[in-house]
Amino acid sequence: MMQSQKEKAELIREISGVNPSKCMKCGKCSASCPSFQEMDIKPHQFVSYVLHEDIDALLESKSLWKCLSCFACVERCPRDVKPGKLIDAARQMVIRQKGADYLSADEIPELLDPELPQQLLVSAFRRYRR
Amino acid sequence: MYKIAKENLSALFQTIAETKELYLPVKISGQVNFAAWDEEAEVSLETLKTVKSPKDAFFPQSETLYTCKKEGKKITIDPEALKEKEFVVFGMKACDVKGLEVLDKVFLSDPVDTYYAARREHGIIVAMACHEPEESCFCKVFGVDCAEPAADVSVWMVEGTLYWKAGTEKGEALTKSVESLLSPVEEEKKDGLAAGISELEKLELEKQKIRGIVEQLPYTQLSLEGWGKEENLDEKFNSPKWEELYHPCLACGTCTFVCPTCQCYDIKDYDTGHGIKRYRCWDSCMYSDFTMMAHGNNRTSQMQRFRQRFMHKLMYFPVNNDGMFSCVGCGRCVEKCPASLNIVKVIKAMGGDQ
Amino acid sequence: MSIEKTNEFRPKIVAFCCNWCSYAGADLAGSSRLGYPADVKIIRVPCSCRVNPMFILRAFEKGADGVILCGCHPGDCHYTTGNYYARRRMTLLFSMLDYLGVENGRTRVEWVSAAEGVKFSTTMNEFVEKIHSLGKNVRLEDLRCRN
Amino acid sequence: MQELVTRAKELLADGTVVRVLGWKRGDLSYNPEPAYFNSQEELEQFVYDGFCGANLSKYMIEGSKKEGKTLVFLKPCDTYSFNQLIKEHRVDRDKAYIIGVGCRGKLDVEKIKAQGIKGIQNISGAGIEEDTDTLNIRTIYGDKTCTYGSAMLERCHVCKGKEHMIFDEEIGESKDTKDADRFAEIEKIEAMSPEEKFAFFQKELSKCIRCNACRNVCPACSCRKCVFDSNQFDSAQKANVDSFEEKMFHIIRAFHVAGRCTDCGECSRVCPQGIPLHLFNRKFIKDINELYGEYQAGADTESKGPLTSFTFEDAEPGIVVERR
Amino acid sequence: MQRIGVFVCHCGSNIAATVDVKKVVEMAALEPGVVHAEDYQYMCSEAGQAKIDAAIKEKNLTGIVVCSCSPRMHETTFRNAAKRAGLNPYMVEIANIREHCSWIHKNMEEATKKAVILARAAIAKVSLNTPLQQGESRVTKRALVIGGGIAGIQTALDIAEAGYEVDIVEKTPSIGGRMSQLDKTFPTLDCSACILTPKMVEASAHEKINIYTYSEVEKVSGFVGDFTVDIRKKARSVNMDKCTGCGVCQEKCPSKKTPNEFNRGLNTRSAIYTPFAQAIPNVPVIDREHCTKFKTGKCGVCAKVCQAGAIEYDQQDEIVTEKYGAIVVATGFDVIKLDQYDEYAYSQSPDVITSLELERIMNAAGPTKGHLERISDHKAPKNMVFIQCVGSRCADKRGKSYCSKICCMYTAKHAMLIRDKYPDVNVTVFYIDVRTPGKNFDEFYRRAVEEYGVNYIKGQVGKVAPQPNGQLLVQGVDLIDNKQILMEADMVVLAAAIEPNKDVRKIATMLTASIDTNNFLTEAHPKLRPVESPTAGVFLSGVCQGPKDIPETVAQAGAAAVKAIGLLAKDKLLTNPCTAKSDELLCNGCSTCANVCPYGAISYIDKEVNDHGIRETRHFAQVNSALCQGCGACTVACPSGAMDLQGFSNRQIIAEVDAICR
Repeated sequence: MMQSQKEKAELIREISGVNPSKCMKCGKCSASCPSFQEMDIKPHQFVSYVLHEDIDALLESKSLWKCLSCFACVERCPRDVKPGKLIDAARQMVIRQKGADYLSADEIPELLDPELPQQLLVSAFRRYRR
Repeated sequence: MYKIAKENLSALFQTIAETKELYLPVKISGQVNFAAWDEEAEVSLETLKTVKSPKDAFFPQSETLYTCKKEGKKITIDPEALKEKEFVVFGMKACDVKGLEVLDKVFLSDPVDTYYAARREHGIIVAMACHEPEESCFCKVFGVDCAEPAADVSVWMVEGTLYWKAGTEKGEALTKSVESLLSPVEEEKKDGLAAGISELEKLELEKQKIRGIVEQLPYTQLSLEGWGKEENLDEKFNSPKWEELYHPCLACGTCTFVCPTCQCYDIKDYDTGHGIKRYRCWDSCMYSDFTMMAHGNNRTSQMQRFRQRFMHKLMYFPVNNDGMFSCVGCGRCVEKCPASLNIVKVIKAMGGDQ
Repeated sequence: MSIEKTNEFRPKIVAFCCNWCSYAGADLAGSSRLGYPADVKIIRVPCSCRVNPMFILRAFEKGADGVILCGCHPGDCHYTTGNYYARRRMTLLFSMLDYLGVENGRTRVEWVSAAEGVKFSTTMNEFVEKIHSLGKNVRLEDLRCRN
Repeated sequence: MQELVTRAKELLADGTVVRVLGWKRGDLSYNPEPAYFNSQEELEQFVYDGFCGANLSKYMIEGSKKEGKTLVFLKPCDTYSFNQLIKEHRVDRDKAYIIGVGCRGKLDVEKIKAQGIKGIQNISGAGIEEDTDTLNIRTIYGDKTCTYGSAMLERCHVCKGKEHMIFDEEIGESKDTKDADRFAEIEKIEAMSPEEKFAFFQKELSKCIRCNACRNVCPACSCRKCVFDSNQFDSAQKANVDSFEEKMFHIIRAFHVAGRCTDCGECSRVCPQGIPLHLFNRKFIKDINELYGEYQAGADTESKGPLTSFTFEDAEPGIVVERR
Repeated sequence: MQRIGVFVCHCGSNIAATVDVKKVVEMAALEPGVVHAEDYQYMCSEAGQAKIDAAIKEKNLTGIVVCSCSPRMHETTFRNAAKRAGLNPYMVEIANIREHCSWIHKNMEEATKKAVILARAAIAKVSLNTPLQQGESRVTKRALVIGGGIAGIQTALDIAEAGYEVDIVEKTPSIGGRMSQLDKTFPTLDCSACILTPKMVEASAHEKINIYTYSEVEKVSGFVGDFTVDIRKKARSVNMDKCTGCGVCQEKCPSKKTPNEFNRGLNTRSAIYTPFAQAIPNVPVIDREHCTKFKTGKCGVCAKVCQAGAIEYDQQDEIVTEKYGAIVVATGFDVIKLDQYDEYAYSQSPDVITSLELERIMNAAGPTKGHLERISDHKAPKNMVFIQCVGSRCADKRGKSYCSKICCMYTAKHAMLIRDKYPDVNVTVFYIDVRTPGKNFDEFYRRAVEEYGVNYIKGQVGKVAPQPNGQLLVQGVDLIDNKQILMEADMVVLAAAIEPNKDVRKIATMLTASIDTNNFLTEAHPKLRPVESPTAGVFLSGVCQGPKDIPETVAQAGAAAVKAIGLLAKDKLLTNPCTAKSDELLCNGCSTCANVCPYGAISYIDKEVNDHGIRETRHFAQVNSALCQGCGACTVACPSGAMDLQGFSNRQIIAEVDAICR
């Protein structure tokens, strides 16, 4: 089912539990990010993309697969925005899209590729086991 | 003597209700109390003791006495109309009927309480025998025979049949008005082939059975020795036992409000916005503002209030009313006191005094 | 008076207004000629926290069809904290009334500042309309007070 | 139970306490009464069994005024009330020596009678040490049995736990009796339509005889003079004159104890008309928990009650409608 | 029974055009207790007031109702009129039939009917009014200022200049506060000490000012106009009268290992010390915790070298009890602890410092004699990085939710000073926003950028990593270039958030003054009464109320002084008689009311009462009418109805409700 950008933004907020309007645009997330150089959309931009409901661009971004899920940005964010969780949620959305939402655990191995961060697998399992 | 099958009782009630108000034990939200009958009412004649006694029917918990109305600066007073319509209280027990005798002493002696008198005049009592007395009953102590309730009409319920016997003119009249539903009991006929006894004999057996049970009840042997006699009044009043007994009392009014003989009331005004309704309502000697006067209260401690209740029932009332106690042994207070206090414990504790 | 004789339902509405904000807001509505139905009668209290739940029940007892409490906006209380207490008290009271099956909508709390004459007037218009839609209060009245 | 008596005698003997507040054996098998014991001999009348439902903490308001220390026996749920009374300066902690007693649920004779059991002569199985789930009841009309659980007070089915919140020493074992959700009844009513709710409460409250037992037994209702007895609000106070008066009384009664009610259940226990009064108090407790965070009155003696505190972000009263 | 007079005002046509005034008079006359009713064109006019006067006297009225405009307009007018006629002014009630009736309704019949009801409500209320007297309480003409920083000094000076005695209580050995630690001040760059020291001297020399240094407020009782305060004068171990301030003792003291608080622990001091050279009083104290004499009993060098014989090891703490009419809180601030900010390596590297530490480093009297150098190796830095908003504007528990307000400006100041004095040092500032509202503030910041070449980068630092070579690797972001930045720095300066002094909580409790979740003292009204505490007689000066820079602090200090002077200038305080009152026979002392009172006006006493013949000692609430402001929060909190509000009593409000619903 096609979702509007607005719905996707809603979904990403829901999955991540992040309220992007809490961001004060200090950039500490990007300042902390070890994968910053390899990202096309930077961590602080993630927050702003969700805020502005530009989700498709986010989902197509290669940053999703560059984030190490180290959560330095989550730890250090002074506003408790948790950009890392947004990235995590965006990845979930991509995976769900591919597998038509809520794929089962045994479908995951074939989706694996060497670039995929391990953290993603862990969180994917956590989610799909429910 | 008449009879009617249990299953026809609702027709009986219907017939009575066509011309008269009918009050009888009705179950509402799990509790049985006397209430006006209607077709939906869940009548519960099996209930031995309603929570409140049926004294409400004659002496309601609250009743308006008169209404003052104000127009401009003028005030008019309209007394509340006295009861004019006949009503039937069905299913009162012997102790409850005895309770009315106590109330009569208070309200019908000079000056007569016209509101009460009107209700007594128009009220027809159908009293029922207690077929399964319980451990809290002690009516026999006060000379009540629960197997033989004396009222306008007395009824017994034996093996699915209600036996009906009118005892007064009012009772005869009521019987007449429902005669079509009743069938006469034939005294000679030995209906039960196996038993080989007449229905009247069967009824007598039932009464004996009841009296047998009463003998087994734990409170039946209670002694009233020393109570009700003027010469013991000071001694009882001054007994140190009161100080020990009253402690658990919460000063709630449960005992007085379920009691068939408590007759104290308060008179209050209610501002309706258009005038004043002056009403009276039951009061309780357990309350700290009972008989409160401008200077305060002459009974300042709960012990004194507690003592008042029992001294009244067991001393002052009988002393002033030819030995008639104002307790009938219904046992409602025994069952309902939140602190498990009751008149029996008082009688027992103070019994050893003399 | 002839109004009483018409059959149209005219609700009785009591509005408790705090002296510092809402009463002044009502004054402003008046001086700005912002009308609302005459069914609303205002009682001045020093602060919304002065309003005892018993006052509200009393109003219903005596025949009110709606009761509204207006106070300073949270954070603006003249006494700094009064409206916070009022807020909790009223929330719990309203919830209890709802639980007892009293139509919710018969009671309302609105924060109206001294500058919000418009809000006062709109609020009262809305509230009267709501009470009209609910009709006469029968679940919380004292029958003795009926005419 | 004998252990309690022995310990009470010891404490009397060594002068730790000058009197004991406990329960005295009744004249029927199910009607023990709260009582003071001033000597070791009087303690022979002491009883502690399933019918000792009375919460003794409120008696300590008077107890605190007496000379010397009073030994008071408190069940786990009673200790919440005691704490709350300390918080409100109604009892003197130093005047009380508290023995926390075990509890395996308290019994309600009305519940036994409701099962059609009449003419009770003796009940066995109600003792605190008896480890049986069955009550054997001898009646005039034959021997009967019922399960312990079926005769238990409502409050014991939703027990807050068998831990004493305050005590000097603890004696006796407890048994967990919780087998129902504390708020299930409330939720059931909340889910009704306004008409159903109104009809339900109208019916229940129509039974009220304004005896004030619920108020007088309540440890939180410790006012010297209840507002309903004062002339400020001219309430009918003791007259059941109009259905409004009952509603007013019960709403305000619950409101006055909101945030202070420990949910001890005494109000429901004592109501002669069997009105489930806890439904009012518990509604407030549920609302407070949901809106202002979990709060258990009487869990301690210091915390500020929910109606004497606030947060800037508290819900607006409109939430009542929004939540529906 | 009251004898009530009703006066209905036409207000020209303002009321009379939509309300049938005559009808209102006619209907009001029928109400119980009403013995007089009349109408007039303008009730508030002299002629109108004369009518009221005449009626009160002729008809012996005990209460009056004026049906007119809003009580907010003319309640005082009519109260005064009543007073002149010999009637208690609180026996007056106003029915607002203009703003709440004639002006908003068009239909005359409806408006008239409503006016009648409003009149009835007022009549019902006034029937229950009781004469109230304004209370009086005396004012002690002396003020206490808690805290001896610039805020406290300024407040004290202003109060003293107005001719009132002032005591300053300062916890540390000298007055001066935070400002004495600063090097230069923005935006003028004048030397902090140069402008502060004269003020300190002035305060200490002022005949009306008495300074308690090394002292703390121990206990406060009483209320506005009449506070009683216990002040603990901590044992200084040095006789203030004998000491000449020569400083020999400090030189000779063998115990010199104590971290120097004044220099933020960047160097050490002796156990006997004055915090800084310009300290007032210039009398050292012995820090007993670190003094060898006190620790081991051996030493006593200071006593030996003191020519004046001022050293007194056996001095004891002393409690001074004083009475005050007003109390000003000026407890100031501190910077927050940074141990939670691991990412900035504050605890790991001595070269990561706070801005306040930089102040000391830059100061000629500081640990480096004003020479900019690294603490670790005393080398001059080449690259310096400033990080803004460390702990400010922070949603998590490590920091503070608010903006500390002064950091943007002092960082610009630091950057500018460094670039000025050491042009070869590169200065980079990582900022989130630069906030410069203030006179000449933005110009100042722009100068730092444009004239002094300070490199401002919009973005935050994620990590500061100390390198083996002693350098600090700073990883930040430039949000404008969308680039991550890695740079080496010699020193990193953190603009740490400021927070109220820790002791404020204790002091607020003593004063029953309220504080917010951040421990700032709450003002009586955020806009209109910003320097008063809700507790009467307590005023707020400086950062204890919220973040401020020096000029704002001084301005507020003056404002607080004026408020205090306004109070002290009165001989007696007239108190609002519409206060809460507890019925001692009903109160059970449960303390619920005290828990909701915002003014600390309720206390409890044990007193013998006679309750209808029962005599016993009871514990019950008492309202201090000088403190109570009459909000009524307590009246509703009180379950037994023991607490009632005079002028708005339960029965009065209920009477109004009844009259309206009738």
